[in-house]
Amino acid sequence: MKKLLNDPANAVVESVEGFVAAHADIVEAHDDPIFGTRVGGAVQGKVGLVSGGGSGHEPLHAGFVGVGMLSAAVPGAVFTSPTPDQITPALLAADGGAGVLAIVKNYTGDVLNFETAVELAEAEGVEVATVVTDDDVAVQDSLYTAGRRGVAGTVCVEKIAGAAAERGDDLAAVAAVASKVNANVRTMGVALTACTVPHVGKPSFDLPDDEIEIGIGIHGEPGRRRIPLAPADEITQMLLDPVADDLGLTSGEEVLLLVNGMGGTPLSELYVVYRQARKLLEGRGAVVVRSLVGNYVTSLEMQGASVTVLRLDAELTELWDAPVHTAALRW
Amino acid sequence: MKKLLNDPANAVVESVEGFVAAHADIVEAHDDPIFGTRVGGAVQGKVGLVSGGGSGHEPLHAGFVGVGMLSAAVPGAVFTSPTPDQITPALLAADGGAGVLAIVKNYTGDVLNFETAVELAEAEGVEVATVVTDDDVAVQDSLYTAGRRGVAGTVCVEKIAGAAAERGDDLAAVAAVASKVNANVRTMGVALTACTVPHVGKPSFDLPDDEIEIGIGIHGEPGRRRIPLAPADEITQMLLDPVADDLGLTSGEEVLLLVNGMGGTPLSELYVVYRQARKLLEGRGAVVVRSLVGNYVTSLEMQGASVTVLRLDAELTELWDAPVHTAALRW
Amino acid sequence: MTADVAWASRWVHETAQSIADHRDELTELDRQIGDGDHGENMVRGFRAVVAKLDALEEPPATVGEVLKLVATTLMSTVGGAAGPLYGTAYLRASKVADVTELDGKGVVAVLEAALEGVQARGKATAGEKTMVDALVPAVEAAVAAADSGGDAAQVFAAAAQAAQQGAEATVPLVATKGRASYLGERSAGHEDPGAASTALVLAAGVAASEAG
Amino acid sequence: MTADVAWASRWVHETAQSIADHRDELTELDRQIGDGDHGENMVRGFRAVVAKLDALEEPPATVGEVLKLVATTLMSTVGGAAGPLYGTAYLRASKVADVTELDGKGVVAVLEAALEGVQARGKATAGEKTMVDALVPAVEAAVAAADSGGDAAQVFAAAAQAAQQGAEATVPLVATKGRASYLGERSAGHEDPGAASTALVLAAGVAASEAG
Ligand SMILES: Nc1ncnc2c1ncn2[C@@H]1O[C@H](COP(=O)(O)OP(=O)(O)O)[C@@H](O)[C@H]1O
Ligand SMILES: Nc1ncnc2c1ncn2[C@@H]1O[C@H](COP(=O)(O)OP(=O)(O)O)[C@@H](O)[C@H]1O
Ligand SMILES: [Mg+2]
Ligand SMILES: [Mg+2]
Ligand SMILES: [Mg+2]
Ligand SMILES: [Mg+2]
Repeated sequence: MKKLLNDPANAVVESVEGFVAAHADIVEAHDDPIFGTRVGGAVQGKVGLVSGGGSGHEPLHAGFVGVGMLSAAVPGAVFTSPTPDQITPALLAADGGAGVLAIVKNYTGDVLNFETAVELAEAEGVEVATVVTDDDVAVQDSLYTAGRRGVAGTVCVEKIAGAAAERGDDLAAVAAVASKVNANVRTMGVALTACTVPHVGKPSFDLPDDEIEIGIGIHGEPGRRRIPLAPADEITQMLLDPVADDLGLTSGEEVLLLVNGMGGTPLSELYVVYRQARKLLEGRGAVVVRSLVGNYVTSLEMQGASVTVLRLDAELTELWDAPVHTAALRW
Repeated sequence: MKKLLNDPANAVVESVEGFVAAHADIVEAHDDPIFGTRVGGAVQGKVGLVSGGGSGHEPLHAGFVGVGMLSAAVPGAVFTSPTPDQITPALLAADGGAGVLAIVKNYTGDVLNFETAVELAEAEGVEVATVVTDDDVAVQDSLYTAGRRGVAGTVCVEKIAGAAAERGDDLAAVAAVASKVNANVRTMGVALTACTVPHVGKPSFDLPDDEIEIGIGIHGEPGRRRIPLAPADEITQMLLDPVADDLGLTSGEEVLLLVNGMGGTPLSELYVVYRQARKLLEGRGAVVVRSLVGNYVTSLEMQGASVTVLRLDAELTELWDAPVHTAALRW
Repeated sequence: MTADVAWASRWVHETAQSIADHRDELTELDRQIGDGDHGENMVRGFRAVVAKLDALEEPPATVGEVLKLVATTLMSTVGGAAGPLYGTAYLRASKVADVTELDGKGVVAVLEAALEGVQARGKATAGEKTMVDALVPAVEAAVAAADSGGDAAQVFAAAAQAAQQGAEATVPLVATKGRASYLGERSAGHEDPGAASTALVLAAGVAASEAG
Repeated sequence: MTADVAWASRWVHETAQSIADHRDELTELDRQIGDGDHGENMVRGFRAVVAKLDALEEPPATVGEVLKLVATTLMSTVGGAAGPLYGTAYLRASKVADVTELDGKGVVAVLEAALEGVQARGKATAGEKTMVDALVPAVEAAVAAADSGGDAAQVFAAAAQAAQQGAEATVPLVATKGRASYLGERSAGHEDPGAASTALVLAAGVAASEAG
C-alpha cells in the first residue's frame, strides 16, 4: 500500500486538520467528537443542513460545508458511518431556530446512526427532517437489497437543498426540495481499479488488468458484474443507458449531467466520458443545460467514474445556479 | 493499461471536445489547429494571456481560461509541447490591441515552439512578451541541465498575471508581475506511482511497491532520486525544506501554500501533506495566508503530490484574491 | 455456575481479545462482500469498551450495567451498520439483566432481547445473510438448553455453538440486507462478517465462564 | 550516383518507414530518460510529411523543395523538442539544396546546415547527450569522405555510419541538455532517443540510395 499517510489510525483526523487549516475562512472543526461546521455558526432563522458518512469520499461532505450548501458535516472512519455522538452535536450546532435537514446516504450504517442521532437531537428540542438519498441505479430492487445506495447524486441534493435553505425556505420546504432532487437524480458507476482502505492495507477487490467492475458503489465494493475492459464510449453507454431509462427521460427534457471521478482517474478521462454521455443524452432528445465534471464523491484512489443525470425544472435550475461558497464547489 | 479512453490517438481531441461542451459558457474551441479561447474573444484594450504545453496536466491549461486568468490555451499531444501553427493563432486571437503575454513552462520543447510562434505572431503585428516559468527546485543548476522546470507554480503565475491584465495593466506591467511571481515561487514533487501515456501503453517508469521518486517533474519522468516509502510527514519535509530554503524564507514572511495532486492521489492525502507543510512553514516563522489544495498541474493518473510556496506581498495577495472565473479555479 | 457481574466483565475482556485476534479475518470477510472495515470497526469499539470498563471508579453492580456500558460505547465508537446493531442488542439485553447474576433462563432472556434489538433496528429476518443468522439459532439453542435445565454456562455454551454453526451456514446464502446485498448473487460463497463476529462474541462468553 | 530529387523523395519515404518500424524502440529510449513520446512524435511527423509529399500536384523541382516540405511539416506536427529541432535542421538544409541533385560536397553542405540549425535552436554542443552527438560525427565523416572524392551516396553512407556510432556513444554520457538532463547522473547508461532517431534518418538516406 502506497499512500501519503502517517499512521493509518490517524488518517482521518490528520486530513481533517489539514482541511480545516486550509479552509479556515469557510469551515471550523470541533473535535472529540469530530465534526465540522460553517464558520460563524448556524444562521438564525434559516434551516440548517447536516450531512455525513464514512470518510474516503472527499470532498464529500466537508468540502460542501459553506454558504449555500451544508451547515455541518460529520466524517466517520474510512467507509464507516459516523456515530450518533458525533452527529447529534452537529445537528444541534446547525440549528438556527428553523430546524435542521439531515441528508443521509442510503446505507444501513448511515441510516441507523443518523436515526439515533436525530432522536437524540429531537429530545434536545431541535426539529429535524431527514432525506435519504438513493440515486444508484446499479442496485435495483429493495426487496432483494438494502435498497438503492446514495452516491454522487447526493451532491445535487446538498447543493440544491442548501440553496433553498439559503433563500429562506422553511424546513418542510427544504426537505421537499431535497426529496424532489433525490426523486429526479440517478447515477451509475464503474471501477477500473479497486481502492485500498488504509487500515486494511490491500485492495478492496482483486481485478485483473483487463477487467472492470460495472455498477460499483462508493466504498470499494465490487460492482454488479465484471466485464472485459472496453472503450470509454461503450463503458459510458453502460452507465448512461440505465440512468436515463430509470429516470424515464423524455425528449425535450432539461437535465444536469454530472461526470464524477472516483478519485484516481484524471480529469482528461472524465471529459471523454462526459463527451459521450452528453451525446447519448442528446440522442435521446434531452437537453444538457448544466454540467459538473470532477472528483466530488470519491472512493479513495479508485480509478473509475460515475455518470449522474438530474432532471431539472425552472426551480431546480435556479437553485443550482444560486451562489455557493464551499471548499469544493463555488460560484 | 486501464483508462477511460477510446483510441489513444484521439484522446486529446475527445477530451477537449468534452471539456468545451461542459464549459461552453467559459471556453470555446478552435480546431485544426486546436486551441481554446475565452468565450467572447479578446477583450479590447486589455493584455491577453496565452499558455499551453503538452496535454496530460489537466486542468492546466484549458481549465484556467476565463475572466481573470488566461485568454487562450494551447494543448499539445500528451506530454508534448504544441506546435507553432497552433500557438500563433492563439496568440493572435488573444490580442485585444494591448499585446499578449505568453506564459511558457521551461522545457526545451515548449520554449522552442513558443519562440517560433511568437516570432510569427510578431510578424503579424502583435506585441508579445514571454515569461518562462521555472519553479522546480528539484532541478538545481542550469549549467548542468536544461534549467529548472516549470511545474505547479505556473498556476500562481497564470492567476496573478491574469488578474493584473484584468485590472488593466499594460503588457510590460503584466509581464513584470508574472516574472515577479515566478521569481518568488518554488515547487518540489514526489511520485508514489508512475503514469501511463496512452499511446505508450506502459508506465513511465518501474517503481517497486515500497519505493518512491523524489524530485519528479510533471511528465512521468523519474525523479532525482529513489527512496524507500516513508510516512507523509517525512516526505512532506523532503519537499518543503528545499522549497523554503531555496526561497530563502525569513521569519514573518507571508506565503501562499499550494499542495498539488499529481492526478491519482485522493484529496484526503493532499490535506495530510498540507497539514505538515503548513506546520513546517510555521516552524520557520512564515505565515500561511493563502492556500490551495487539489489537482491543478497533474501527470495523468500518477499518484503523488507537489508542494509549492509563493512569497506574497500586498500586491500579489490582492491579485490572487481578485475574481477569477475559469473551469478549474473560480472565486 | 451462574453468570455474575465478574463473568460479564470477563466476557467483555474475552470479547475484546478475541475480536482483536480475529481482526484481519473479519476484515477479509468484509472485504469479500462488503467494504472491508468490519474488523477495524469491532476492534475500535471493544478497545473503547475495555478502556471504559477498566476506568470505572466503582465496579458495576449488575450484569445489566456492564451490558449498558458496552451498548453506549459501541454506539459511540463503532459507526457503520455494526455499531447501532450491536449497540441496540446490548442495550436491549442490558434492560433484562438488571440482576447481579444470570441463571440459564436469564441468559435466554438476554439473548432474546439482543436478537429483538438487532431485528428492531435492522429489519432483517433469518436467511438474509446477517448477524441475525447467528443470533436466531443461538436463541433457539439457548431456549432448548434452558428448557432441559441447563445452567447459565451450559445455556451460553449451547448458544455459542449454534451461533458458530449459524455463521458458517451463511456461506451459501445470497444477501438481501446490508452492504453484501448490493452484490446480489455474487454475495453467495462467503461467510457474513457480522455473523462471524457474533459467533466470536458468544464464544468469548463461554471462555469467560471457563475462566471463572 | 548522385542524390537527386527522386532520391530525396525516396529518403523521406524510407525515413517514415524506418521511424514507424522503430517507433517502440524510440519510445522506450525516451521512456527511460525522457517522457516516452519521441517515437510517437516522430511517427506523427513523418506520417504527415509523406501524406503531404504524396499529395503534391507537381513533383518538387529541387532537393531543397523536398527538404523544406519536411521542415515545415515537422514543425507543425511534431511539437516537443524534436519538432523545432528537426524542423530547423531540415529548413537550414533546404536552403543549401536549391539544386536538382546533390553531389558529395552537396551532401556535406546539407548535413553541416542541419547541424548548424540544431545548434542554433538547441544550443547544445557535442557530449551533451542529444541528437548533436549523432550529427557531429556524421558531418565529420561526410567531410572526410567528400575530401577523398566520395560521391553523394558514399558521403551519405559514411555520415550514416558515423551517426549510428555517435548515437551508440551517447549511452555512457550524462545529459546536460533536454529532458534527460533532469535525471542528472541517472541519465547515464541509456542511449539518447534523439540521437537514435537521427541515426535512423541518415540510414534511411542510404537505403534510398541503394533503392535508386
Ligand atoms: N439490516 C441488518 N440487520 C442485521 N445485520 C445487519 C444488517 N445490515 C448489516 N448487518 C450486519 O452488519 C455487518 C457489517 O458490519 P460493518 O462492516 O461493521 O458495517 P458496514 O456494512 O456499515 O461497513 C454485516 O456483515 C451484517 O452482519
Ligand atoms: N537542446 C537540445 N539540443 C539538441 N537536441 C536536443 C535538445 N533538447 C532535446 N534534444 C533532443 O530531443 C530529443 C527528445 O525529443 P522528444 O522526446 O521528441 O521531445 P521532448 O523532450 O520535448 O519530449 C532528445 O533525445 C534529444 O536528442
Ligand atoms: Mg463500512
Ligand atoms: Mg515530450
Ligand atoms: Mg463493513
Ligand atoms: Mg520526449
